[in-house]
Amino acid sequence: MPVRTYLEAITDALREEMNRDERIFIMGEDVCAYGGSYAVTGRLCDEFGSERVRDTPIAEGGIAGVATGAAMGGMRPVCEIMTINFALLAMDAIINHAAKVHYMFGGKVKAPVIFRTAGGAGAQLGATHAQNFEVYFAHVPGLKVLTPAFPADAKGLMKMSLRQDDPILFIESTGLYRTRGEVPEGDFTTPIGSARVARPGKDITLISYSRMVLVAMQAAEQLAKMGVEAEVVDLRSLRPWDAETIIESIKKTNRGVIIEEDWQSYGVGAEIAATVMREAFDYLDGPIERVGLAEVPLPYARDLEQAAMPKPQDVINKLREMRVIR
Amino acid sequence: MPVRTYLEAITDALREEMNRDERIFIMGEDVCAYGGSYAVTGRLCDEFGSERVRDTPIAEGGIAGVATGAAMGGMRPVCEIMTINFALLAMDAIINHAAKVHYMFGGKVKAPVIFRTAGGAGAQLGATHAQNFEVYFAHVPGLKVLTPAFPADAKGLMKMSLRQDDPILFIESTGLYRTRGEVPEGDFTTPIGSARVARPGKDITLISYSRMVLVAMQAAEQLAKMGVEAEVVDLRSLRPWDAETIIESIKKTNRGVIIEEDWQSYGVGAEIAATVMREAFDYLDGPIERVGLAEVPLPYARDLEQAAMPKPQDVINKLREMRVIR
Amino acid sequence: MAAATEIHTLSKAKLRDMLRQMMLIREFEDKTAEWYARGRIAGFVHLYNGQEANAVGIAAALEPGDVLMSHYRDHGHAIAKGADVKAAMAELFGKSTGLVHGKGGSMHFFDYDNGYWGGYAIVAGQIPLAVGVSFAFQQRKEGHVVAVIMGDAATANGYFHESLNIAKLWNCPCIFIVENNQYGMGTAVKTHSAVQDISAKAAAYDIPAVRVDGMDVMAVYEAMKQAVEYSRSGQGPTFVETVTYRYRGHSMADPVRYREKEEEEQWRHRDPIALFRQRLIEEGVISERTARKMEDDVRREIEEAVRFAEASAAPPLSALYQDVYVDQPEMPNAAILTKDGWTK
Amino acid sequence: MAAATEIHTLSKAKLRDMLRQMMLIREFEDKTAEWYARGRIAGFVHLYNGQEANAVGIAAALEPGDVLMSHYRDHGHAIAKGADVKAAMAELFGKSTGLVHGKGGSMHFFDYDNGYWGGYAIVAGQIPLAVGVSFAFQQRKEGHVVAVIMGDAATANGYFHESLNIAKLWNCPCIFIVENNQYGMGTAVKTHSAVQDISAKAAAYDIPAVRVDGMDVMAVYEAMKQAVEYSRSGQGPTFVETVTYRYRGHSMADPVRYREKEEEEQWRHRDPIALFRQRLIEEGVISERTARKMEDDVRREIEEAVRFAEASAAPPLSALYQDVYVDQPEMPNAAILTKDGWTK
Ligand SMILES: Cc1ncc(C[n+]2csc(CCOP(=O)(O)OP(=O)(O)O)c2C)c(N)n1
Ligand SMILES: Cc1ncc(C[n+]2csc(CCOP(=O)(O)OP(=O)(O)O)c2C)c(N)n1
Ligand SMILES: [Mg+2]
Ligand SMILES: [Mg+2]
Repeated sequence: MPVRTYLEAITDALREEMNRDERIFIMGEDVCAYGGSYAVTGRLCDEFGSERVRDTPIAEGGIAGVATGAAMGGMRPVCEIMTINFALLAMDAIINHAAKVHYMFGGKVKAPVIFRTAGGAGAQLGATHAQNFEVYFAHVPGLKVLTPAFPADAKGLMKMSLRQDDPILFIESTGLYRTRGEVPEGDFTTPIGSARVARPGKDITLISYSRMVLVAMQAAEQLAKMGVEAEVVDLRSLRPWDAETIIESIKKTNRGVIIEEDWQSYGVGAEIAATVMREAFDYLDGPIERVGLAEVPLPYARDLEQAAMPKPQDVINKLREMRVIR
Repeated sequence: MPVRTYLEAITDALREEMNRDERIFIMGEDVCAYGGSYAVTGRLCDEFGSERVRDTPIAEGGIAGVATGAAMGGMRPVCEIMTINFALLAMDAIINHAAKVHYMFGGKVKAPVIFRTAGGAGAQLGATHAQNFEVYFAHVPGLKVLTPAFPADAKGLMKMSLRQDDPILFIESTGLYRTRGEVPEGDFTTPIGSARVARPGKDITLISYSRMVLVAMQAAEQLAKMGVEAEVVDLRSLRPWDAETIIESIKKTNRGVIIEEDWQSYGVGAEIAATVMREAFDYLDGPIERVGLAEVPLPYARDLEQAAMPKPQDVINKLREMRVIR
Repeated sequence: MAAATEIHTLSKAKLRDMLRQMMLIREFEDKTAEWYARGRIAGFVHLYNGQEANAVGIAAALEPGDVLMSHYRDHGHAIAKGADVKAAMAELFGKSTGLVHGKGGSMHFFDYDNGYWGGYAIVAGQIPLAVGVSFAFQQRKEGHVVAVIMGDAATANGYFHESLNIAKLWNCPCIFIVENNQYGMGTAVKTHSAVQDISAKAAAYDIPAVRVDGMDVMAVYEAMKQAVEYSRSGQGPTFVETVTYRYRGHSMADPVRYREKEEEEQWRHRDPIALFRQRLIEEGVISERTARKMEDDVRREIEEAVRFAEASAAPPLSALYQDVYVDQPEMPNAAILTKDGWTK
Repeated sequence: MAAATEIHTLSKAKLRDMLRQMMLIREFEDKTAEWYARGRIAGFVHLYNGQEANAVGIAAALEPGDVLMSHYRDHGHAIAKGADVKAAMAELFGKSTGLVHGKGGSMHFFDYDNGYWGGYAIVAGQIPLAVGVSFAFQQRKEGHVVAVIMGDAATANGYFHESLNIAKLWNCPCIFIVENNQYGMGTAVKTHSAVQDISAKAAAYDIPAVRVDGMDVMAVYEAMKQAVEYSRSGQGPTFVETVTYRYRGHSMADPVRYREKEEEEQWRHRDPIALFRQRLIEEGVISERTARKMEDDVRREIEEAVRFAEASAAPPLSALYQDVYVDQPEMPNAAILTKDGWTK
């Protein structure tokens, strides 16, 4: 299979779908002339031109609303919100409008709009530029929320998104763009709402999504050297999300740890932990544990930021605390 | 003790503190000339005038930002966001600014701003006007989030809020404004971050906050008639929140149910359940259960809306399912 | 303010129909108030009395295929654009025969086929949506325009600024209409806007703007007609401010403590329906008798609508979980998450 | 655009200091680029080269006690307002001696005592904050004003609209300054704004506005001086647009594929430092020798700042949990929630 970066996989998916469906267009801040702030759309600008890859003013609320309206009017907008930090300015457009129109208007209209955005910490960007707000969207009926960790899933989920009719938050990670992975050739899609066992194991289940899956994988490798076979489950979708795959894993391993790049309190892991503990209560040898970000606005200084972030070593430490390893 | 409505209790707290501290002022949409959309501030407008109870344009983002700036400049703004549905337009101002400035600027400035707002469903207001987003704010380090259920706590927490220096989300409930309760006379405050046992019991712990505490209390009354003594814990604060009081209760009852007016997925109850199950794992006879809102945008039609909302009967049904009662 | 215009640019039938529509809207609102008081209509209800000339003048200037979008004060807008008053009343009663099957209520009328694409309850939220729809029409080369109505107070919101700028940059066929009824809830224009002439705001986006008498249906119509032509011809967005007044409180819950009775009286002297009725009679378009008959017909039509609404069935409980998604997700964990959830 | 002004309204010492500040900022930026390339400075870094006349002209018109706020392109703003270059450089190096103890980095300079109240990295987010601070000053009758700087592209944001409207309604002593450097990232003014004259936007709020040459420090100073006087006198907010250019990419990551080299060259011919240096020499304020000495001094000062930054200690890990709250909540569950949490 060809190897592509996560970034290229998304560009490829967009290109293929834009060629297939002329209603699809891209809009967002600096997607075209600048080349895309993370360079996902620059090549598409060159290929499709500035009408189909449209630069917008810096107006996240307005552009999210315009994109939603364009979807209602029969187009298939892919609206880039440069990073998820700025999505706070588009919450109303997404949650009070995109997520609502289909239901609130009795099914008479639909809004097939994709909001592409990226989260992630670790580049010393400080308190307002390194956040992860996917949990806000995962909370909302009417939205679907996708968080691929690997190039193949990024491509497959993007293509799937452009072939269905609901508003979607497609949440990338700035820390993943340059990572590589095999991507199947030809036309394929990845189903929405299904998790994937990224690494099989039997001793402990590590549950994660987006970039933290790679952290879980690294932890699993280290654990293997200690004789512990960790199973890594990649959620891929947060809404809907696939509890069954996790529960199946827990039935085997009897212990689980969630790894998330976001603050733990009221984060994604809370829902996963609460649901899995409920459903697999009798299979668990101990509670589902969580490894997350320090509960602080992220600082600039490198050592401080690094100390705040979840790392493979934190997973190992957690397993020690759980006495899975000594 | 004198009996006051929830609404009066808040008005009283604001009045007393405004008399105490001239830096305190109120700003928000229709707080003055109109009288306050839920009439909390109208009397204060008459008493203190339109300079200290200031009508603003309909610009939630802007006013939340202006309030934050006024706090940085030495005032003590109480900024009313008419309902929490509109707070989606102020997320950036609150989360990227109010919650950040103290930390991000190395402690050199503070932003003691109170955002008063109200959540709540049940009045047939439809999908965009009956939501509960407190979980969004509870997720954020740097914010404190208060959700009183009773007049006394509403007053005590508001007074406390105006005597500390951090940004606060003070989240009221439209369904509570007309409820009555005893309020201590004289000057008193309620501590931030402490739950309260609203009704003692020994057989099951019902955990809730804001209006759902009343639903829990009603369920507890019905349960008492069935011979089940439910202990009701009122969280009062969501950030920080008081796990200990709940855990103490669980140690006694060995089972717990969370009742929330919000969508269950990725909601407040998920964090409570995940943490309590972790900390009280060995004391639990079964998982912490949750009763929440149907996972749909709320519909207008009365029967549909009522069907979507958590009611005492849903708590009873949940306990049946749990075999706490038959 | 542009001067009132000749009526003879329009056919008698059309003029008569415009008057009838204004009467129909007024009657609809009065009956809505009545049934709200009786507890059969609930939620937030914002009546349109006094502003009828706007909806009717605006809709009259639009063609089939054109779309109108607006806010929560939407009864008049939907009816003027052709929505069936029976379905509209049934929506208020929360019935399955309602415009949106009882899901939306007063603030969320919607009629796809007649081109009324929604009442939105978040102030100013409809503005970027409308720009988006108009952009879609432009891209799809359909020749349709979008008219979007907002209140005076909505123009202070960031959405207004962001949307008008984008509409101009992208040359969208979008007509922005401000029904300036002097207040946003209890907040007077002077308290919410740094400029008192709302149409002056359009200059910041280089959008041609006009301010007209919103109590004169012909003035609204003429302004709209020009705006629609301009926008349809590919020259970009336009802006129309109508100066008008709402007779009733902001919503049914409004104690109206912020304005004087005299002010209300003054405006009622320029009642848009009475003015237009008189004018049509004076100019010989209709007789006094026809006018009375129209009033009777309208009354009957709304009575009928109420009967229809009352007689209709409430939506089945199963509707609660319908239309959350177009493509209902396959939920591997459906059984788990959703004891009371999505898949019910 | 207002014409360039006489320099003799200012003392020689002040003129000399203004030139020195511009040189200092330029040198600071060049060294920042160097140390960024060496990997000792990280995060998003937005340099100010080419725009120095703005910060210096603006700050020169402010009095002690007045506050300046701006965005992420903030090095020049903070330095002009008096921030210590040692502490500024230490901030970039992420050291505990930094302006904000290494918590903020390049985008978040802050100097309370000198009245530089922050670089904010959310485009336009600083605008309502500044209005709020100016409102507080008005209420507290302190006689201070707030100047807030934004980019051209920030004026398309809803915050801009909402904030200017409120500032005018509340008569706030706030000076809105747009450094129009022709682009927001790679988006040219013509792509992000429906009007090409940004100062025209102020009319929508009835705020007096002026557009000046942002490469001429005296022009900026004079415009600011008038604006500050007006706002301080209680007449309300003012608006100043400066027409300028950034020589470098938007940030260190910018490939600059959106503009031509010739355009850059043209602007560099009107370099604000070279122009002012020459003018001061021509008008006899300084000699060529003094100018060279100033350049040398500035170089040494920044070298010193780098040495200071390098030698300073990184913040202790305990700083991670400091200053999340002013009043650290008493957490009954502290032990639970915060294995790696708040109370550490
Ligand atoms: C974002 C938002 N903020 C506040 C409200 C509450 N609200 C509903 S209507 C209204 C006044 C709007 O006034 P205007 O735009 O003039 O329209 P009118 O009601 O006068 O037709 C307000 C404040 C809301 N619905 N949405
Ligand atoms: C709300 C928000 N959206 C997007 C960004 C990313 N971004 C940072 S600076 C910038 C361009 C701003 O341009 P302008 O306002 O002209 O200021 P300049 O950088 O030219 O000084 C963008 C899009 C951001 N920081 N915040
Ligand atoms: Mg109005
Ligand atoms: Mg710029």
